Amino acid sequence: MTDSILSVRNIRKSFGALNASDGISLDLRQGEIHALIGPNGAGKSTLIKQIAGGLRPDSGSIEFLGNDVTRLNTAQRARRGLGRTFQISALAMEYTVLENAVLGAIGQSGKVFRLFTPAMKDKALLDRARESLKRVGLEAQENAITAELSHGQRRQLEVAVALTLAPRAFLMDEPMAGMGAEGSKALTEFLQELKQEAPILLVEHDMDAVFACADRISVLVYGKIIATGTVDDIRANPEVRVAYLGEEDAI
Amino acid sequence: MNTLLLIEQILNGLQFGVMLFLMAAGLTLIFGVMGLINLAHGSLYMIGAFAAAAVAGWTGNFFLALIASLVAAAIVGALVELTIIRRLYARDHLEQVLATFALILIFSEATRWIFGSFPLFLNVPEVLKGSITLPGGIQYSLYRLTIIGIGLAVAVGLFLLISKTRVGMRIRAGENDREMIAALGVDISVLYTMVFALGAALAGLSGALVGAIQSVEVGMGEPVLILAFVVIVIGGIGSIKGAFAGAILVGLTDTLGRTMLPLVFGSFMEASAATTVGSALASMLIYILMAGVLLFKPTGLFGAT
Amino acid sequence: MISTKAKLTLKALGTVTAVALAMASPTLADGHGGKVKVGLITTLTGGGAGLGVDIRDGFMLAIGQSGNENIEVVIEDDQRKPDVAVQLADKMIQSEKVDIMTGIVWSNLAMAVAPATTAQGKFYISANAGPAQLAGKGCHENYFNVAWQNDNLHEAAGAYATQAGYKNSFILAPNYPAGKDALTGYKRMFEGTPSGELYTKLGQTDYAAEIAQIRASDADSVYFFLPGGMGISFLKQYADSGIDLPVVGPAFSFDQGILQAVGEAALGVKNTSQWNKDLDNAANKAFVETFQAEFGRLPSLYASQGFDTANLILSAMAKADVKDADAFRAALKEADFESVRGDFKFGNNHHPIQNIYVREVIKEGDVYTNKIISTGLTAHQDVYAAECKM
Amino acid sequence: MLRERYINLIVLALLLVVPAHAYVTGEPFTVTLATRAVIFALAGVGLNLALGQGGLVSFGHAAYFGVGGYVMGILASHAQNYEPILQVPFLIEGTNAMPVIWLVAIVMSALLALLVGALSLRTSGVYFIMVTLAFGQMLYYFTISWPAYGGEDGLSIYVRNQFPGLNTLDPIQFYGICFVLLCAALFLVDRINKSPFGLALNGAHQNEERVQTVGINVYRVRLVAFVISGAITGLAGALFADLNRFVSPTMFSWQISGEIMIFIILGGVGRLFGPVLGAALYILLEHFLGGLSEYWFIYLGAILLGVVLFAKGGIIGKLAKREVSHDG
Repeated sequence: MTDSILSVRNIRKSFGALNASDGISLDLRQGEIHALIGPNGAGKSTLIKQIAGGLRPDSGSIEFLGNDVTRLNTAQRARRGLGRTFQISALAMEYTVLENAVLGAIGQSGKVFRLFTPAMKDKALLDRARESLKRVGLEAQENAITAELSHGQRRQLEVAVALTLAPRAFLMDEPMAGMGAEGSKALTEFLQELKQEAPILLVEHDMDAVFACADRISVLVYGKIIATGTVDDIRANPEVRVAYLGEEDAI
Repeated sequence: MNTLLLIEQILNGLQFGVMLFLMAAGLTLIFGVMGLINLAHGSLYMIGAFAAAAVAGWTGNFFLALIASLVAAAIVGALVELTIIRRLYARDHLEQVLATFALILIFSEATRWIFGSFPLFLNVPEVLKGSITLPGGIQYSLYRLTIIGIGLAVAVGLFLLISKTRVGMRIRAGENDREMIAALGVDISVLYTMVFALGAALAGLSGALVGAIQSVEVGMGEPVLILAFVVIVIGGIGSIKGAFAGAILVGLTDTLGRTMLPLVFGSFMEASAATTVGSALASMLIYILMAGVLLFKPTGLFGAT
Repeated sequence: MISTKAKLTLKALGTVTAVALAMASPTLADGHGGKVKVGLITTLTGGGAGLGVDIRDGFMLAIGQSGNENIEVVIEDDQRKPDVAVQLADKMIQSEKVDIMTGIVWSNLAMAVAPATTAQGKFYISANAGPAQLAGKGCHENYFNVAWQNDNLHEAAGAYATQAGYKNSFILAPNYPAGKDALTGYKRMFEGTPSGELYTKLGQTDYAAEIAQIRASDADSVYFFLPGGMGISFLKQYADSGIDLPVVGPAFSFDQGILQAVGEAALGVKNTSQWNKDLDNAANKAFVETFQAEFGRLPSLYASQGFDTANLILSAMAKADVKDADAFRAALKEADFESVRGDFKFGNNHHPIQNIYVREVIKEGDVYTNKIISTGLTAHQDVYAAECKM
Repeated sequence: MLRERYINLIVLALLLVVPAHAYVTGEPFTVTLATRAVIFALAGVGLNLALGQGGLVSFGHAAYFGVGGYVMGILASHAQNYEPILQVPFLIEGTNAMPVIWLVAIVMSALLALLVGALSLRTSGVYFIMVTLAFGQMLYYFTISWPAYGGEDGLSIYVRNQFPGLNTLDPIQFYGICFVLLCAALFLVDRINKSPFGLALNGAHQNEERVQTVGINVYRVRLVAFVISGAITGLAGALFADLNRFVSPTMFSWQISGEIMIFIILGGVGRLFGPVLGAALYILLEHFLGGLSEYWFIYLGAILLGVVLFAKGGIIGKLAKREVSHDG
């Protein structure tokens, strides 16, 4: 698997009797959008946390760009190029849009221990932040307070902050959640463009969006991946239909 | 140190721990349910002791005094909750610390204003005076044994209240999800007032019990308050079980520490230096214990992670 | 004219000045009509306020009785915090321009204030604390102590224990300098060998562990120095423990203000003091009577010290102008006033040479109080006086 | 934001004019009071970096205040008695030169903050509050029972330490020193707040996960902030000891930690000048309420309660109206 950017190998994580991750393996290849789907309680967020570095697996390993990163923390993985967006917007709400983007640029630049130079006058940081904002189309809102942004704009800002890090892979947790049909469509197009730059591991609830944009899909049920394949493979997979789509239909 | 003395010291540690538990239980309950850090908990302890001393002086009856301490502390607690504390639930810890710090100033000086600057008298009742002989020939104070008994009874009572009753169920629900319990139709503000008054009553009771063998004076609550915080932090904030374990641990560590450490140092040092070093270390011991526990379990022994 | 910046004393003053002049005292007529401004810093809020209130009331009683209009007293509350005391002392000296400072209860606060005061050429007349440093090498010509050197009462207790035939006392005190001085003072005069020596945590309120050690020891008596609430706690718990070894202590834990809170646990305990309300002299009788009439409570040791301090200052005012520091100092040194303790004089280090009595706690009607049973030390001077080059 | 700037300028101007006026009109005690306020303000500026910017509610900053004080006390008492502090393995002499004392105070309190911070920052929320309190209490009991430097009696220094070219015993000159140091600290903290570091520190206060995921080690950022914060408060402690010419264990008491927090809350959490205004106000209250009644703590308590309940964001928050980004 030479073109695999991120691979998860047989990781296990249990909380008491609950096996939240029960031997999960999965990989993210160059240039793809790989979607992870599964019913509520399937263990998606536990898996994402382990990939991002917020939670350490009981066993198994995670490789990123050919290196074992299992023992690294969130910040270390981020510095190696793992960009992340959150299910519920994780932004500094009292900061302006630009300040949030600059925060990303600071992380990328390694200038965090500069104590005496004003961050908002550092041209390199500002350029990098503005470039990312421009790419997601938020350049006009750079002086807005983040808490005052619309839901969709916050999603865009999340992506922009991740972009400042020039990531080698993206980990996106339900980026479509709460966005209107228009917004979802625009974002889908944007992701298609973005994946050329770095592959995206996408956790998403919105089935239409997933089927519209994913190159491959993995289905997680009760801590296990029950199937991985192209959109058509997954649609046709009987196990998935019973375990997941069946449920969806019933609802 | 012989075995009998050691056992007696362990009993002393238990008694100290049980007393701390009465304070810590209310503190941890209030934190667990309402998310409030209440520095004024020590003032409620003081109010209990003063109420008991006043009633005992007036009626001469210690048991009436105990009831008075419960009632007075509960009433003051409920009043403070209704007028001030409930405005603090939504605030951050910093503001809670400050506001309740202000309450300490008010309560302390108001108490001094009412009762004067001199300590009050409160004594052990006749029936509980003196000591009894335990199996093995240990002489132990009957009153201290009674405190151990009352403390354990309160611990069991609290445990049953929380695990078995409807009110307890609501308290547990309140800890987990405030909105949910509100949605269930439980009047959350009444529940909060009740929990706060319960915590206050326990602090008041503990003040009265301890007041009989200590000094009933303004400012008596703060040293105990700090110890009670140490207890709940060691045990895990919000956990009654943790408060109990923490209280016993702190009680034993402190009591045994201050008797054993000078002896330990004395075995390899000159006597007066050993006393100095041993006593100095003993006075720091529970804080060292707390820092140690938090290093290995950052949310305390029984805290949620 | 007695005026205070702190309005808090006005109520007390109003009544004090109404008291008849019960005693002969120096007055304006004596001719040395220089005005004197006294700064009285003491503890009026918080846990230790009782002591400060007594010093203040005793002091102001004497001033009121004197009717002397040339003395002005400024009263401030130190909250028992050394840094506050230092600030107030600065204020008294810099902006009130007082001539004399007094009133501090606690040794650690006195150590913070007294040397700085005397260094600035003002008088400091201690109405309570008497740390060893200020009695020995650190003595100063402008520092006077009307109460005692800190070790005195402990020494007397040691002497009493020896007289009473105790051979091996168990001794304990808090782990801080005054505690160590106390036990050192006791051992200095105690001819037996302590069977155990314990330092407890300052502010400790539970003494079960210590009492257990006392029980397990072979001691024939117990000596303790645990000021304030600590002493109350210890005595109650000790009484409850059923141990019947005799207890000896300094007056602090058996004084009028505190005794009612200890109750019967203190009955029969021997304690040492340089004063008691039953001391047979005219000044004392008048003091006890007027204090009780004025404040509705029996005077304490601290009140007597405050009272003596004020009278000492008044006596010096009658002889010299405070602006003439040498003359005023000499007048203070003479201690020409009617002390409620009877005979009173200063040693070379400006600390008292006085009798220290042994008292026993008794019950008079409903009130616990003390009676003198013997004299522990006669015309006693502290040991540090020798180190003082004055 | 403009209005906050005006408030800051007014506070600064008052801190210059009031003592100068008092000095000219011969009221040295007002100068002393102002010095006390400025020193407390400095301690508050230190804590505010951790508490206001970083959201690290330290209930144990008295530890650094006390260490600064004891550095002054120990160095000066050895200089006063001509006894070296250490002879083996190498000679360390006491000193009464303020700049040296300040430097040592800063270094020692920074080292202590490094140790305490490294351990305490593993916890968060109430646990952090309480574990910092515990470290403060440890030092408090240690200094009380440690006989070498006076125990509870503390240490008296009879002459104020010296600063080259100035007469430090003159209240106004000593005030000047403290005022300049306060301004320097304010400038420093302002720079830090605006730096990439400050942005990350405050960002982590708002959303820790966000800062982690841009590759910044939040623990390390907080630790550095905590150390700087402790060092500034330590410097204030050294000045405070010099103001009183006295140190004692009460500098370590939890009430001091509480008071430093009060300054910040009174003035405005996270506001650059919050602790300055808060400390000045507190000293004024103490001064005037103290003369009002024997029970003046009741009034003080009521005022504090009022500020917490009704003036969210402190006095500056009330006056400047618009919420700045840092208070939460």
